Amino acid sequence: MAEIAITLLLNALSAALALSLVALGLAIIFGFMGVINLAHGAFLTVGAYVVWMVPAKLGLSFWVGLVLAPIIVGLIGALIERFVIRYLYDRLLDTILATWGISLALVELVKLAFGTTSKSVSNPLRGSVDLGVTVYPTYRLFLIGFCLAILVAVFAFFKSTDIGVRLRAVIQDPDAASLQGLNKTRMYQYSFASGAALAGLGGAAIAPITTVDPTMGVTYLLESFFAVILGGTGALIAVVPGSLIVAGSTNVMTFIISPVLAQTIVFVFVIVAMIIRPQGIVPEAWHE
Amino acid sequence: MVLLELSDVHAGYGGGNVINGVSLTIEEGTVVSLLGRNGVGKTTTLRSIVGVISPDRGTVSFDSLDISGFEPHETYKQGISLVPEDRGIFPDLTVSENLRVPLVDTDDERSIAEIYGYFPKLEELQDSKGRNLSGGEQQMLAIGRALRQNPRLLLLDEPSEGLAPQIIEDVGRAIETIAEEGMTILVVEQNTKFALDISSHAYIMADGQIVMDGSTNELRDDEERLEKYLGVHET
Amino acid sequence: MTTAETASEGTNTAESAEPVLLRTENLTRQFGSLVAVNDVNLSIPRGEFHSIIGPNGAGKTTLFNMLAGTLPESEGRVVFDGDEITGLKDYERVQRGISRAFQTPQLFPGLTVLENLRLAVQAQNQSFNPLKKTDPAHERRAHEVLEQIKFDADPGQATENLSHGNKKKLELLMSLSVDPDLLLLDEPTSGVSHADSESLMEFISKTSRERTVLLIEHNVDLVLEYSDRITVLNRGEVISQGTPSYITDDETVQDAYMGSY
Amino acid sequence: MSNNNRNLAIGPVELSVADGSMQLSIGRLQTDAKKLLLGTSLLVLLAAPAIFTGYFIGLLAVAFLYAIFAISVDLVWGYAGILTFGHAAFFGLGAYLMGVITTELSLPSIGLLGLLIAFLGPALVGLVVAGVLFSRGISEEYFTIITLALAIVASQAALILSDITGGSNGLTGIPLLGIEIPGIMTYRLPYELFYFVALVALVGVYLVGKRIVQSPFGTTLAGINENETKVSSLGYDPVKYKTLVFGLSTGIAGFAGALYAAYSGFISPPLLGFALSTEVLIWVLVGGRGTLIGPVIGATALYLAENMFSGLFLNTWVLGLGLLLVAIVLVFPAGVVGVFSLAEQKLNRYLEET
Repeated sequence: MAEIAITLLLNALSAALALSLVALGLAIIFGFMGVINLAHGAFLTVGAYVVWMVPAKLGLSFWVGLVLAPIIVGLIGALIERFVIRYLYDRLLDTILATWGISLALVELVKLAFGTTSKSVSNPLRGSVDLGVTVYPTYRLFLIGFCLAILVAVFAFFKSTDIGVRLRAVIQDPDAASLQGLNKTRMYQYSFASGAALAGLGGAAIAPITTVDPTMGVTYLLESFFAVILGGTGALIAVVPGSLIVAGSTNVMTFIISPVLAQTIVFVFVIVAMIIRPQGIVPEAWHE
Repeated sequence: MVLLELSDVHAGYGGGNVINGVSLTIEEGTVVSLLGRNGVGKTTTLRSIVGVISPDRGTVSFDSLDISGFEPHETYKQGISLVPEDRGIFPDLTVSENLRVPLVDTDDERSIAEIYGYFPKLEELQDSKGRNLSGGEQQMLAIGRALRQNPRLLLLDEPSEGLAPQIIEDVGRAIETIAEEGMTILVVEQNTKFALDISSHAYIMADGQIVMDGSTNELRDDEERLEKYLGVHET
Repeated sequence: MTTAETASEGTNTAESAEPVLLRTENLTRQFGSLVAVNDVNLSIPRGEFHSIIGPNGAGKTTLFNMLAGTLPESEGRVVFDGDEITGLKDYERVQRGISRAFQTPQLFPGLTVLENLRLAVQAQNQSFNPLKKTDPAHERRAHEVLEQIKFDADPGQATENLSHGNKKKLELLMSLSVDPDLLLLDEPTSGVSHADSESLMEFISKTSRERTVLLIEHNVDLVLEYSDRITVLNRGEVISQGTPSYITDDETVQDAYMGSY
Repeated sequence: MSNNNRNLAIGPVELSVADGSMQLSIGRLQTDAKKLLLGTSLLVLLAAPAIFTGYFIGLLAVAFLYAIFAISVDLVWGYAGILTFGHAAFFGLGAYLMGVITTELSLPSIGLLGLLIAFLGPALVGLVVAGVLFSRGISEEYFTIITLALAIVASQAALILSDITGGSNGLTGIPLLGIEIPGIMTYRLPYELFYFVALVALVGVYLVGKRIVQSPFGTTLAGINENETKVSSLGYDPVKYKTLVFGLSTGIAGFAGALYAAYSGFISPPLLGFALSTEVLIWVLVGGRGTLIGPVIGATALYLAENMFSGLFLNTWVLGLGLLLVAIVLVFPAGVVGVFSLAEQKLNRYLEET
């Protein structure tokens, strides 16, 4: 019993932390630039395909792919910001439409290039680790540690580096920030690119434990939105509790009921939570 | 040497012009004030200097460089710092984080420790969030932050606004200290007494134009005209 | 408290003659640690032309936002026409007879001048029947409203291309079209040419015979010329209140405007 | 009156000469030409079954139903400024209501009742959803995301509730419309004639839509779209207006869905989902939102093109659609109708100058 419970909890934790990465990217783009990025799911998909392609087509190691995925997706993000998003600031609903158009196009490009069938990314860390109470797959343990490390690094970056502090300043008041010599346009481009890169990294990291197909992004897109909204957009750290609830509860419920039903219940729950507490579940004291 | 020169600047927001042909010059190393009642175009003048809005007509030149049409971050790089009327404090950043925001050139910056030297109160408050500061503390932080890049020209928009008399005195002393070190300052004020005390030359605006200017000593004696443009007595 | 004393000295004119239309009790608004409006008590009799002046950042617009219901009161009460309206939404207050004109004209840029006015006129007879035809009486009323004032633009044109002066006029007319008892006007002449300012104030003064007017205005000369009574705000607090002649002689007002320490 | 005044009218074009200056009136040309164009198209559409193949007419009939759906989206998005990413949930709900009712109760007239319920049901759901969300002050972008979730939840619910919906197999054997007056007459609509029903429904919904947007209610919606704060400061409660138009719109979407169910005879969960929800946005955007004719043109043209060309291009169709969406948002937010009206302005200016 304890064995099952621990396994279940670890599964939920790894899913939640992976979602946190993806949702953090979304929150950066939304919080910094007020852009609702519906291409986020497609960014994740591209990241997953990079990590599939690097071993399968180029014969290089998975780890090279894990490094390349955020770089490639980040570059795609920078280009999209430069040629599309830049012209749509202050047109919130139009960014929703444009990023959706980009998403359709990216997903179709993936289909054209690699077909619609699902790909499997071979597990780079086979085997399991005996944790005493339970035996748990090595890669999933790696995933937990990896996501935690990235999250800590990102938050430390915002807390401690000058660039991080400046980025937070741009979020809070872009006009006041430009009076401090900060180039809003460039900051926005970096933010969009790094938000995209996080989605790409998330997609690459989960690729070995999920099926990689062109439409895999949709669920993650919605789940990350819910994580962001549930946590609240006042603080980036809020994506962590948001993701824990969204991905964690879906994961635990799947043990008892069908995945589709579990997901539906969580979606409905989040919508109700949004109605009751639109500012998010995180208290204002967390805002940074 | 003339550091800043506005010639015949027209600017406004969406159609209507707020200022119509403002011309003024500021000599390096002086403190100049720009006075006038609410809504005569003082803030708009400052905004068109730093590039928050770009002039529809006329030129702004800084150290002989035409900077009309520059973006705020570009005029900042030229060495112009504006402390806006609303102070522009980042509410969820701490005092020390607020001081880390400005882009500084390492050769020429003033360290955060130096800023604390001007405003010891800020050091005590360094871990408080911007939103929790009082008006006076916010004003000190805003001025301190603007000093970080050691600007060649400091623009202050109503530094005394909404502050209690005791605090106004503190802010005034700080401005005088900075001025004594040789910084060029343009201060926009409604509080005439305050402004005349800290500056050596003043311009007075009405209806989007400069209507008179002179040394502050001359102006102090011209009570009749001061009343006309600045006072609340019926004319 | 000195402010209370100075406030009472100048108030002896209209107070007793007409019943009070708007009363605020200890009205306060805080933003974080900033107290934008602090403990403001107003008592505006029906039919008064009352102005609020004060330096930038004195809290005038914040006070208006609370009276109009676009900003919730942090503390205190608002009583209008005998009923407490504290906490009511903006549209509920309009329905009770408080209307406001914004400092920056808030128009419907894609709609024509007449459509803008018709929307204001129709607000009096709202219909949720999506198939109802436009009432020609409303069209006529919109035309009539426009004729009250010198308006030098084609009423059939979209408002986005209007001059600033015409936008300000339209903003004022729209706030009047909902037939309010109390009109809150936030700097109706800001950015308007000198000649137009005079005629606008003349017009406002005329309407104030039927309606109570509460005006924020930075042009002190105009305020002194037209107001029955004036309230002076500084740093969110009432520092003086009374007739124009009382205000001009009040030292504290001079200090607030010109500075002293 | 001077003797120099002369009017010359050739058809709708009017040339007036007054005191030496000449004016070419083209105002009437515009409206007359537009009416002429609409009238001609309607005639062509009425005669279409005699001209085109049955396959094409079938496609056209479905295109008309999607055009109704597009009008419903345009009412909320184009006119009231509420972007919905989940309108297919209501189209699909109407389709499923129709499907379930007509397959459970096999009365000839049941389809008509089905149409009514397929309007009322989604309208009610729309009213509740919008009412709750708007009165809680949910921001516009959150509303959009919730509608997106709604579409996904709806299509998943259709999968889960397989007892009623047939799960992933969907519902089959939904009958076409019919009327029965017991003992007197029974009439079942022949398959070929459904085209006319769809056409009449489209024209009807279009006219109702026109009436709505021209009503005082519609003007208020336009006001909300442009400046909600101001509408509120004039004494209107925007929540009520937005809720009502959303309910109307979801009702119309459901009605279109019900006709679709009756015509195709088969419905399945994707009908409620995300793909159709976003496709309809592209139709509306391409045609021109905030005009009623734009979405009709956009839906019809793109649906026909998709069915005729997507076989040739396969995946590139959606790729093109995605890029088109980006391009329109960036370059031409007013859509095809906007291009026409721009061309019209240019033409007018040209005529005025010559």
